[in-house]
Amino acid sequence: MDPINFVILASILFAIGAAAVLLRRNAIIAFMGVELMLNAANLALVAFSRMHGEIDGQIMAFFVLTVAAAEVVVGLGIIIAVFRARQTISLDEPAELKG
Amino acid sequence: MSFTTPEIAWAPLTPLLIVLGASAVAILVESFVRSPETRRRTQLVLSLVALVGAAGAAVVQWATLDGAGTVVLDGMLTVDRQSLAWQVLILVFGTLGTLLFASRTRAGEEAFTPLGASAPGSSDETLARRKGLQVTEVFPLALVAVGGMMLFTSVTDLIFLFVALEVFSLPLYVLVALARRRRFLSHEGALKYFLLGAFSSAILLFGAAFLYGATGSTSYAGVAAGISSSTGTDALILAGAVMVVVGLLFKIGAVPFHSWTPDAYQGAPTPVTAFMGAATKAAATAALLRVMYAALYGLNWELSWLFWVVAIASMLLGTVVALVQTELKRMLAYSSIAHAGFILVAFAGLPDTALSALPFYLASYGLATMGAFAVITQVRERSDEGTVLGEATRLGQWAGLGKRSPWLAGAMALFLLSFAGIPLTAGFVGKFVAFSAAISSGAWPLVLVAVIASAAAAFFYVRLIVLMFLTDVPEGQEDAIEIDYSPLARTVVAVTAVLVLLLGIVPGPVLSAFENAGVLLLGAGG
Amino acid sequence: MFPILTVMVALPALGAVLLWALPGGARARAREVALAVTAIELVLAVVLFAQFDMSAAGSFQFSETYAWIPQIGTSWALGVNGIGLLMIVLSALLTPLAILAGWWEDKDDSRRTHYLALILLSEAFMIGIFAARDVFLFYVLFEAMLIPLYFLIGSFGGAQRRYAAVKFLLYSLAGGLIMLVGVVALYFQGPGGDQAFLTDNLTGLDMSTTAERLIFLAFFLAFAIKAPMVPVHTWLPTVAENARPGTTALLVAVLDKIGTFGMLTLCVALFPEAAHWAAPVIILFAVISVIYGALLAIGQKDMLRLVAFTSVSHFGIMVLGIFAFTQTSVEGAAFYMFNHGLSTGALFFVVGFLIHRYGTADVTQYGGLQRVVPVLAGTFLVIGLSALALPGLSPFVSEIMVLVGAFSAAKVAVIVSAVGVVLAALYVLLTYQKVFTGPAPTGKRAKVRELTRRERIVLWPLIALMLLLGFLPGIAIDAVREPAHDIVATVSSQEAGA
Amino acid sequence: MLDLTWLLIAVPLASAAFLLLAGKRADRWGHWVGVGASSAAFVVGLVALIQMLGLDSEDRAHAVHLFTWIPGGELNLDAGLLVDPLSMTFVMLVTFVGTLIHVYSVAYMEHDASRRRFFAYLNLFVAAMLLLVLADSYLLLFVGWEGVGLASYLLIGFWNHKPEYATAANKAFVVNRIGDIGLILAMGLMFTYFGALDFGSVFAAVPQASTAQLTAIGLMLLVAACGKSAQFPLQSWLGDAMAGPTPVSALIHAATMVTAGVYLIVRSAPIFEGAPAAQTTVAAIGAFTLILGALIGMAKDDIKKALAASTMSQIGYMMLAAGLGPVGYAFAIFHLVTHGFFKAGMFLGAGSVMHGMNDQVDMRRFGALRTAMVTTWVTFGLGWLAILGVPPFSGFWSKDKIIEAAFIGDDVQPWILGGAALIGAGLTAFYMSRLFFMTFHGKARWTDEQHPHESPALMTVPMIILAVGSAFLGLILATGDRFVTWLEPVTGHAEHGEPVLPAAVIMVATLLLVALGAWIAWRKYGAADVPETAPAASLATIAARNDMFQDSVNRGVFERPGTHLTRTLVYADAALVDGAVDATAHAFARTGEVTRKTQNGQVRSYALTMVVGLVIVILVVVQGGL
Repeated sequence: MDPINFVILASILFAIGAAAVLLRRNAIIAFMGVELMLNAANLALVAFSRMHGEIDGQIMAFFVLTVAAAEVVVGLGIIIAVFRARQTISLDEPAELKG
Repeated sequence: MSFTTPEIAWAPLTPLLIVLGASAVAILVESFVRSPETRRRTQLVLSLVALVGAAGAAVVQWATLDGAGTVVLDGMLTVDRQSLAWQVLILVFGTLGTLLFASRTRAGEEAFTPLGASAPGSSDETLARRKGLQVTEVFPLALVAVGGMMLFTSVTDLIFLFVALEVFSLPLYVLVALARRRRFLSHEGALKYFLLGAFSSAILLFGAAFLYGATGSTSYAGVAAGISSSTGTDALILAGAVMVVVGLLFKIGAVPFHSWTPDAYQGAPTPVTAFMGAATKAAATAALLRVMYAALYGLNWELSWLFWVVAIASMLLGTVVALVQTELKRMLAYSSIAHAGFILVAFAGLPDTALSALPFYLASYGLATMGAFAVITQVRERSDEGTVLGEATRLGQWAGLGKRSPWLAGAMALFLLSFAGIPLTAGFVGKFVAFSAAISSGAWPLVLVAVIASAAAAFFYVRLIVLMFLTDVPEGQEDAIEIDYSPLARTVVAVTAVLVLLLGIVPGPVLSAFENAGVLLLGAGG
Repeated sequence: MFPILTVMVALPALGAVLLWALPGGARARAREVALAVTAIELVLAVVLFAQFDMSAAGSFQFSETYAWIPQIGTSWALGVNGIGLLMIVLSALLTPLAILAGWWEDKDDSRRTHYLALILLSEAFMIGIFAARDVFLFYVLFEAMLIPLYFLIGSFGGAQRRYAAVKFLLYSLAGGLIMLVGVVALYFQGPGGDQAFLTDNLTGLDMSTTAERLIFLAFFLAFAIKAPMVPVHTWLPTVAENARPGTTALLVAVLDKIGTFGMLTLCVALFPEAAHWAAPVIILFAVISVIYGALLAIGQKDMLRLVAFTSVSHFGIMVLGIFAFTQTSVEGAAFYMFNHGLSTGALFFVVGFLIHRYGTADVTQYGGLQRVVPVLAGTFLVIGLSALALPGLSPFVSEIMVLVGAFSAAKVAVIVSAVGVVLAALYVLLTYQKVFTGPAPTGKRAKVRELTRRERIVLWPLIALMLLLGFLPGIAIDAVREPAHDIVATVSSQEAGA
Repeated sequence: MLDLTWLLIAVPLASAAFLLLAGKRADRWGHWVGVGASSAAFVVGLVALIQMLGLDSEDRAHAVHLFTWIPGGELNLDAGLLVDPLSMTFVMLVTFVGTLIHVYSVAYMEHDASRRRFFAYLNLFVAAMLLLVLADSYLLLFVGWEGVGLASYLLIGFWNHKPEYATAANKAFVVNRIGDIGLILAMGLMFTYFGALDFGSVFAAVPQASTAQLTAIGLMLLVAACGKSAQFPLQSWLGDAMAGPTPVSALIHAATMVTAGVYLIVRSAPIFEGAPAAQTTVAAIGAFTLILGALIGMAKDDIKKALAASTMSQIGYMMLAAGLGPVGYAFAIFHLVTHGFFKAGMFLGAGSVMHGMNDQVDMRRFGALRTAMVTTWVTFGLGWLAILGVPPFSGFWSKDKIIEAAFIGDDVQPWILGGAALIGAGLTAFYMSRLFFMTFHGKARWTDEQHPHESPALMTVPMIILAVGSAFLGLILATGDRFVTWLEPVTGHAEHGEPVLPAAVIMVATLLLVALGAWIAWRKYGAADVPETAPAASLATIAARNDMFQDSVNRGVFERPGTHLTRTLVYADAALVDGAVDATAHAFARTGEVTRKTQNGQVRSYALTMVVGLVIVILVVVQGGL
């Protein structure tokens, strides 16, 4: 299978992730969209790594996974704090900061 | 497959290692020192020692730098005068920020909530406060952020760029959420900042992946080589480059990637706003500089219009929206968007001089920002019963501040004038060198827009000065404002004010230092 | 050599610091301190004038050059030619008078101290600007001066003073920042190096025509705003109406001269080709200013606004003289800069005294004062006559030099400007008529105080000086003849080359 | 003594300054200082005159260098005096008549609280007038020119507590300034063409100049002269100027200042010689004004305004003469001198009448005053005879010559100019006789409070002296063409052309017309009853009473449009120019208000902004790059 297909797939995944951020009101789902975008990048990295016939890209994917994990921790922490304060995780609700 | 131990030049990494090491120690302190008071003091001392020590180490590095600099970690990091200059700058902001973090002295008057995870007004929080709990995790968080930023200024590898970005961003997201007062706003700001930040990191990463795919390398040098060797222009390269640049523009706060700025600035605890406003912009500018000069220089022509458009949009939007703000922190946030535009003005055309102009610009901007927010921490509202509340950030509340506290108001005026670029302040010299850089690359129309924006921007800076000095305290509002007196915050105000003046009147030494820093090791162009 | 110019810049600045440093109790003496400082400054100015070598008035004298920010090519370079000398003398002369004129303005010691300190600071900046031999230094002082002025206007004065201050600042900044683009661009045209901004190093540059013209325009716009030319004049009436007469006197009499001074010493000297190129349009606007300013002056009820508009008209004459580029017209314009300072300064002072008595600047509130206060009336009339350039008073000599001198270069412009002569008579005499003639006032208004001794000390020396220079204008013309010659020569060499 | 002529200016000037600065303590005796200064000037002038008479006629032009005035690079001008027969004539006229009027004023202004100030202004006037005539350059002349304007302004508005007097003063100054534009532009032209402003250099350069250049200069000088000498179309101020105290009207607005225009034209003879068109215009203006003034004079009931109209008309004669070239210069000045005497005398007479009649000026309330004030009647009568041109009184000698000269020339010009001068003589006779008869003859039409009485000696003595001058000066100076010869070094020798009619015919015709005019006046105003209020009159009379509607014209053409223009501009400046600035500021603010709406607080829309921005950027970059 041509690795370029994986790149295309990665792009589609990236777009889906972005769409999730744009469309979903639920903070967790939106956040998952971001994670999907990161993983799309991972897929692209791995695919390119394969195309170039070296492992740099794959190593990088590990870095990204680690960082993404840290991001999840922080992100969920914030979302939980918001939930505790407001009893909701709708992204549209906290909109006092504007203008 | 043989395994070679990587050669690591440790010495050039000393400043970075000091900060990151200290942050590790700080986390241990956080875990093992029980008494809140002792813990706070230990953390503060540790942070300051680490930051000042790191700055000292960076200066030593600067002095003993071998030739143009050193490539460390197999090309992942480059330590040259440029990166050292930025590191020193970030360490200065870090030190000042740390002082501000620790500034609230009155018992229970700190800016941060003692229990970040608890709901505002919940019994947990009340209990925590009654127990005298004090938040101390801000210190390690700040140390990590500083370390990440320092890294950010020195990386020469796209993946490492992403890692560094996350290293300094994640603690900031948390810091933004920790305001003790106006928790809802704080949470909201943090959530927005986090979500958009993560979003932009993903974009940056995806762009990095594209560049890797197109050039087969993630190191800047490799990317640059790949760009110059690619015949024609590869869509993958262009898309990747744009995405990387956009990720960095997000951190700088340039239009249309600016939306987080006002909300995060306003929601965050003011000391965090100060630190974030000054340091993030500097770190992101440094990273953008290096990416553009070391990796994407070959795309100069293709990308320059992007800088033009984004610069103009940032200057205009930042200025016009700041004109109509009535919330002080928000106004400064929009002002920072306009300043992002000015930064990009120097960028357009990628002149050599930008490498020395921008550090100076960010130094002047950052110092004024730190100073201005430090002043804001000192102006507090008071309820009808006389209890001191949070910062008074509505513009109207600053009426007559010049009478209440001439020195504080004077310092604020100085910072505002520096923002506006009035001569004899650092901001003027900063604008001058930035505009010089732009004009040297022929971008004078951009400079013309910049000066028009500056003139319009002067209006809202001046409006605050009018309020402070030329307007009387409103009738019956004499007791509505409490001027805090915190030695640490005052120190920050004094130091930044003196530096803003010094850099405005005798900027020579600093200018020549940055001139030395204006050469990149491994620059692809220039 | 004794660095007299640096001392003259530093002295008022230190005076300002001293005033601010005065403890609360000593602030009652702030006026005396300020007056002493400015008096010493005036003495220094007189020394400067006496020591100045008139036979070499075209070259910079008392030059001092110290490195300041070599990294960006600027130095603390001071020096004066004849024109700068006159302007410095004017600044040093009017500042103590402004202090005297406002002697009783403030009841509150602390406020007064602030006011005086700001005045002193402004003086330091003015003298620095007139002595600057470095474009960057000039620019820095030019812009930084806005701050004390801003506070002078915004803190002390009439009801709308804040609005006026902001308007002033934004107007000036808009011009100044565009000039900044020109300053930076000029740097890249110049030789660079440690002294890249020294005017000597920037004179006679070989620039592309387009660059020269654009930079010229950037400079010119800033100066046109400062020396308010139509249509960028509207800040001046607002400021005049709302600021203190003393402040406005300094502002219009001295500070606005920076506009024409800059046109002469920077715009024309550094960009002769562009100046020559732009002259027709500039002259057009100058003439419009002459007539427009005069007509608007006639239409004003507020005396301060009126005087402001007369200045718009007069600045038009100066600009006409400068850009006609004849020896006589340039001499006249430079001399007019000095005379207009005396005349308008006195006019603002005397209007201020009237307002002090009546509490209003509305001319319709006055009437018949000549019967009550003949000395004030006479003094006002003489000052008013100086504004309409009556022969015998020095403004006449300069105005006629401009008109007669510019005639060969710009006939139509002079003919139209000459109409301003009639309009000047109207605005001066109508004002005099409204304030001083008619039935003597009755009741409370009949008890108006005659010109006091302090007020005479403010006004009469100015009148005496105008009379002296009206008959012996050579004292001042000697100083401007050579600079004017150099300027005309520079421009006409362009003409020959073109 | 010729070198000390600067004293002529310095003494009255110093006296003026002294009187102004001396303050109240000089109130009691200050006026004598003024009289003294004026007399001193007269003495200096007289000594200088005697000295000059001792010189050969070609040596009589004497230059006095005073000081370096303007040391410009190109405009180098010394302040200097030119003492020659022409200026000396004026010096004598000004100082002699001036001194008499000073003396007269001591009594006339006796009850005025500001008498000291009045004398200061009079001295100032004398100084400025002498500077005007003695100056050796156009620029210095201009100083005197404006100086007399200022003195005139101050004196017309001397009683400016009456608002209309203040307005009259302003009007005089402003109309004069319109004339000044002419002088300024003339100087501009001279400097452009000749590079100099002093008489010597300018006249030396004249032969090289083109006719067009000289015509331009000449016309500009004429504009100046029209302003100062109240010639059409700048005549409107003179009538109003009668608001000043009567001695002022006598000195400034009859004898001296208003004739400065004539002086300017005669002084600039070399320029006009090269500019025939300008010269003709001068003559035409003079002719027109002399008729205009006469017509106005016929309808005025205010004694001072009638005299003012007469002055205008008489200066018209002088202008006419000056416009005839060398033939007329001497006669212009001659008439100027005699007119100075008889008109000043009549004004003083009018002042004396007003003095005796509680400041009444309406001639319809006079009548039969000859019995009440004999001296005034006699002196005024001599002036009347002089202005009518009855031989052998002064006016005959000067005016008759002008009429004769006006008939010299080619084509229709002599017929028009001469005809105008001739008709003017008749009209003059009518209106002056009307004035004389209405005032001194007929029935008394006084009101009950008026008790006419003769004025004190301080007033009558000057009147007598002037009357003597009115009677005999013309005869003395005309004998043997004395005056013409005296002026010849300045005006040049004129070859007498032949008039188109024989001189005798002209003279007889003139005298007949004069007699006719006087006779009609006697029938209507001497023998018949004069109604105490002006009767309804024809349109022409109404026009004349209203100064030919000159004020209405000025108001309609200049004042109203000017006021409207000013108001419009004031509005436009606020609404448009300043409004544009404010509008810019508002536009910024409104843009801000609109733009801030994009920051709607919704994090998802922020992300959308980013994505849209990113997509657009990628598309453009990739499209542009490919």
